Amino acid sequence: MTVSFVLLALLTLSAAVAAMSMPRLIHCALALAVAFTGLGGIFLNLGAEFVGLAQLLVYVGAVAILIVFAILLTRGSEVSMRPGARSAISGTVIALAVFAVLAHAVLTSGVSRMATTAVTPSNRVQEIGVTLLQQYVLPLEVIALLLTAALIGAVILAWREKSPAAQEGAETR
Amino acid sequence: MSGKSMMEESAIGLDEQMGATYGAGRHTLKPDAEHESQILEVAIGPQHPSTHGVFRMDVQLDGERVVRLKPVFGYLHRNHEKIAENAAYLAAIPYTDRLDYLCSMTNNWGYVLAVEKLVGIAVPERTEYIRVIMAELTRFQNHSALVGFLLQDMGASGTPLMYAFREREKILDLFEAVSGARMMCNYLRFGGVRVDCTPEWLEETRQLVGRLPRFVDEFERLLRGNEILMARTQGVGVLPRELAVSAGVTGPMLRASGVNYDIRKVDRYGIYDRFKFRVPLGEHGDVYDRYMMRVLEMRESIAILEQALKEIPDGPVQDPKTKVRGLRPKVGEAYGRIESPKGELGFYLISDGTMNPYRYRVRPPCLINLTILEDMCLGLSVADVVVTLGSVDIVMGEVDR
Amino acid sequence: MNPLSACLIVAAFLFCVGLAGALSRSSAILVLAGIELMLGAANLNFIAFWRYGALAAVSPFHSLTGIVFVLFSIGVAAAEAAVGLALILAIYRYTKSCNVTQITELKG
Amino acid sequence: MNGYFAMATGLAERVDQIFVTFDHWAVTNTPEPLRWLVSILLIVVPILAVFPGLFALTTVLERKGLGRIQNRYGPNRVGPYGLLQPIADAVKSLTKEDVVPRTADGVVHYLAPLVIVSTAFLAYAVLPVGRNMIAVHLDAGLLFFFAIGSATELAVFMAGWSSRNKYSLLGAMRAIAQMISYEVPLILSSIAVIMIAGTLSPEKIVLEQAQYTGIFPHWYVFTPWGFAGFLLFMTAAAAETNRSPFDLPEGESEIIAGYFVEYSGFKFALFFLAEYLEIFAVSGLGITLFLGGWSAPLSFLAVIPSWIWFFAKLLVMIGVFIWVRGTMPRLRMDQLMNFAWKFMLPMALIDMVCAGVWRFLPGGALWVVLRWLICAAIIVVPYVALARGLEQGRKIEQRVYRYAEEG
Repeated sequence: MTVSFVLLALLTLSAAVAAMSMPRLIHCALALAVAFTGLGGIFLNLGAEFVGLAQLLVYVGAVAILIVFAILLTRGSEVSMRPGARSAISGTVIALAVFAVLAHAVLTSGVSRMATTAVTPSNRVQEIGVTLLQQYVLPLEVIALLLTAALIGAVILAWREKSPAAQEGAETR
Repeated sequence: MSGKSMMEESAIGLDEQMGATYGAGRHTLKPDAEHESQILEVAIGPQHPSTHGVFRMDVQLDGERVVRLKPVFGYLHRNHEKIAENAAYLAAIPYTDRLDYLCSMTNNWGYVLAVEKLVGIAVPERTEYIRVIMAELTRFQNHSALVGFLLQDMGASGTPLMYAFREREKILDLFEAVSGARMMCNYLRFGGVRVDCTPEWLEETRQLVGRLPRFVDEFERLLRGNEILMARTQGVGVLPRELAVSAGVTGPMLRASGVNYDIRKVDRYGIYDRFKFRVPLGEHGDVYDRYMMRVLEMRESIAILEQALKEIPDGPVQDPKTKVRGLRPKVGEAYGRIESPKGELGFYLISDGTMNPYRYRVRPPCLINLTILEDMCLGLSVADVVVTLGSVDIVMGEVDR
Repeated sequence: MNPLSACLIVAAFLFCVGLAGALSRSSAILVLAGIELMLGAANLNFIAFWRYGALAAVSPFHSLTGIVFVLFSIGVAAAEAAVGLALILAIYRYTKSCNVTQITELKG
Repeated sequence: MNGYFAMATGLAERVDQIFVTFDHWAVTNTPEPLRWLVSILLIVVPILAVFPGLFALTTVLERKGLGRIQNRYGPNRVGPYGLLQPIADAVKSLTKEDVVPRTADGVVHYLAPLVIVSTAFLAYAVLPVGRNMIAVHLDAGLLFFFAIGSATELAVFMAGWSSRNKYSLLGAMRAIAQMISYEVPLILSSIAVIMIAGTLSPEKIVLEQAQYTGIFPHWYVFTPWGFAGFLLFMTAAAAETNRSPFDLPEGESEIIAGYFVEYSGFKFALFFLAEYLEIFAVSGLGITLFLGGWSAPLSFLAVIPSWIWFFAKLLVMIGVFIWVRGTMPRLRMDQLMNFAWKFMLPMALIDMVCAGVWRFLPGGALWVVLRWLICAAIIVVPYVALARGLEQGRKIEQRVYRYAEEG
């Protein structure tokens, strides 16, 4: 456990807390982007270079932007969180309980006494590619199919049915 | 204020101001009711790089699509008409310079023509030629500047504008040489012009006019086949023929919509019936047609200039018996109009027999061409609105007066 | 506490933050964001076990399983975010709200 | 004679590696506890010095170049030929008042320029500017580049949203839509290179290209897929960096300055700096991927140091960008999007297919020409078909005008 890991973990966790608790949605989205960046940093810190960069590319470059866009497109629906709301309190309590259970499990299980390897296992990009395309080629294809389906599904869902006025506007172009 | 009432208000306000009714072809674009909350109101201007002065468009956008556009002007209003009603007839000429400050020569001519009609002054032959030369030079430099500005509005980072200004500068140099001022020329007088042109000036003008076709060719080579230019302008900001006529649009804008109406041909004022020139007509009435009208008219201007410079006779430029100062026209009224580079520029004068006009009224082509802006822009994107506005060719000095 | 359990604790906390957000916030977008955080926490677990776990030392054949799983998980999360946000947009268009407490009807 | 030649190449080699040698010398001659600091400084300081310096030079070059294109002089008052203009500009932007709108979101408004500049600088970490001259040896260097680049979008959004200005919000929306759309062809066109080179490391990609057949180099741009990929990449790069004719997010004639309209003084300068840094970085990547990076265009020209070649190529690219800016009007948003999704994306995919075919066709003596022709056909046929198809729906033409009849 290095200093850099602690710093990154603190950054990630505080950004995550901020993302879930700030009153303005846009601030939440930006904090979420920071949390994702921190998570990518942790991956890099643990030696998983490719995954960390993929995390940055996908989460910061795509998911965070998508969320920001969604917030902008649903403007006017911004509901500020009332701190005393019942759901907020009960949600936090439940989450804390879950955390207590998880932490207890982690600290009492054999994992925390297990000897860990100091060297990072080899994970060259080429090896990842070969593994993906040989051992895991079926899951890869399934993921590709899923992403395509998601793309088409998202487009169909977000399709705005054109009103006659909008069509007229499109024709005057 | 709900959007609908605001739009109606603006339309009524304009109607009253113009005294024009234009019901035909008017189409309104309502925002989809379900997206009302997403409408973004943006004030384009008065401080905006491409509103050609202090002009404001209150635009309501759905995304980038314009659903409502309200032109707001008056920032440059300076009481031109009232001042002229309180000044002697002669003293109003410098004020006309400031109307469309790119085209002071034609402004002068419009006013001078109205006064000449009112009083009944004859104009010497040589003066008529000089006026035609000045007017066509003015038209050329106005159109070339407009094309430059239009491309600038399209985001061409100044290159076409600088090309246009290079030629415009030379014409302004000529104006300076003959009148002492580059833009506020104050050159025409009732029944004549202020000073005669020297033979050297005429020779210089001949040389310049000889070079102008090459400039137009170069300009066209630079732009005409440009795919982005065509994609940005064709089918954009269409002005239907009927709407153009009923709204009183004049000038190259009207002709781009396919209406054959050029006051030089209709009225044959001055000596325009002596020259051979053609009137280009557009078909689609979109921005591209308006742009090409200007380019083609530049060529026709060159043709007129060549003829006028060849035929210009010697002689006096002013009948010495004509009274210029202390003019007291008989009671009556007159309307003088010319084809200014932007359209029909008219001056309406009522004389009550005193030193200054009882009523002095300008019919500004820019303002009237601007009134149909919303009709052209609905459903377009912001980028197209800017280009459409650019193609109208406005000068705020004339819009606001 | 060894590095592995430190990672696991961090991941557990991250998961719970996401859980708390998903349970307590009323904006559907933030619920989705909370779920994304929970997925991220799971990914952190995978990476931690890949890095410190027993498999890495034992069998080089399996050494990339954790990484590959995370890659798949990121792909799934991206798909989930896209579809989820499109759903939210569609619902917003219909109900004018993203508030999960107000979306009580299934009828569309 | 041979001795001289050997000496000359040895000298060239030494000049080529002068910075690497210096770096090595400096690190080894520092006491152990400070070594990490020195080695980091030796990475960070040159990047922080060279590229902003290039930015200063480029601002003058751009204004001078545009001036020449437009029949005017450009800056010529400060220093000889106006070369000191950037210093005057820097002083001006540093001393200008920093105006923050009252309704702006202070923290986000403040952070946006910092984020955008720091991400722009980070991208240089994986750019090989010369032989052995790369800041960070990353196996997944290209992925790093694109991952860092994607953070720019967020910064742009921050700037646009936090200003609370309608123009900047419009600009930010335009910018994000445009950047996301053009990131796809940008990445896809570089995937062709990754497929051929078999690596994500920019260093190795350059090394692959720094070989010569006779005197001619193995640059990827000299292959059909590489040529198409290069054009696609640079077009997408122009759009990514908001350069003309894709400068819609800041199109000053429409939305004034787009997302940074509410920035002034030094923050504005930072946006300006970031924009140019991105241009350099993405041009540098284009050079690395397709134009052989730091390798010399002809084998005997390798006596000139590799870093000179890199920067010479970079300057040429900048010159092309300036030239395009002086020539082209701006596209409209829907045209821009159509171009990205209907033309660039299919072409990038076809380019990938072509690269795959190229990879698996045999490379025998006869095959060299045949392979070239087959791959060229794979690119050209769909290109013509696509262009025809896109042409069909549009009514864009050069028009012939009629004149009114006399009468």
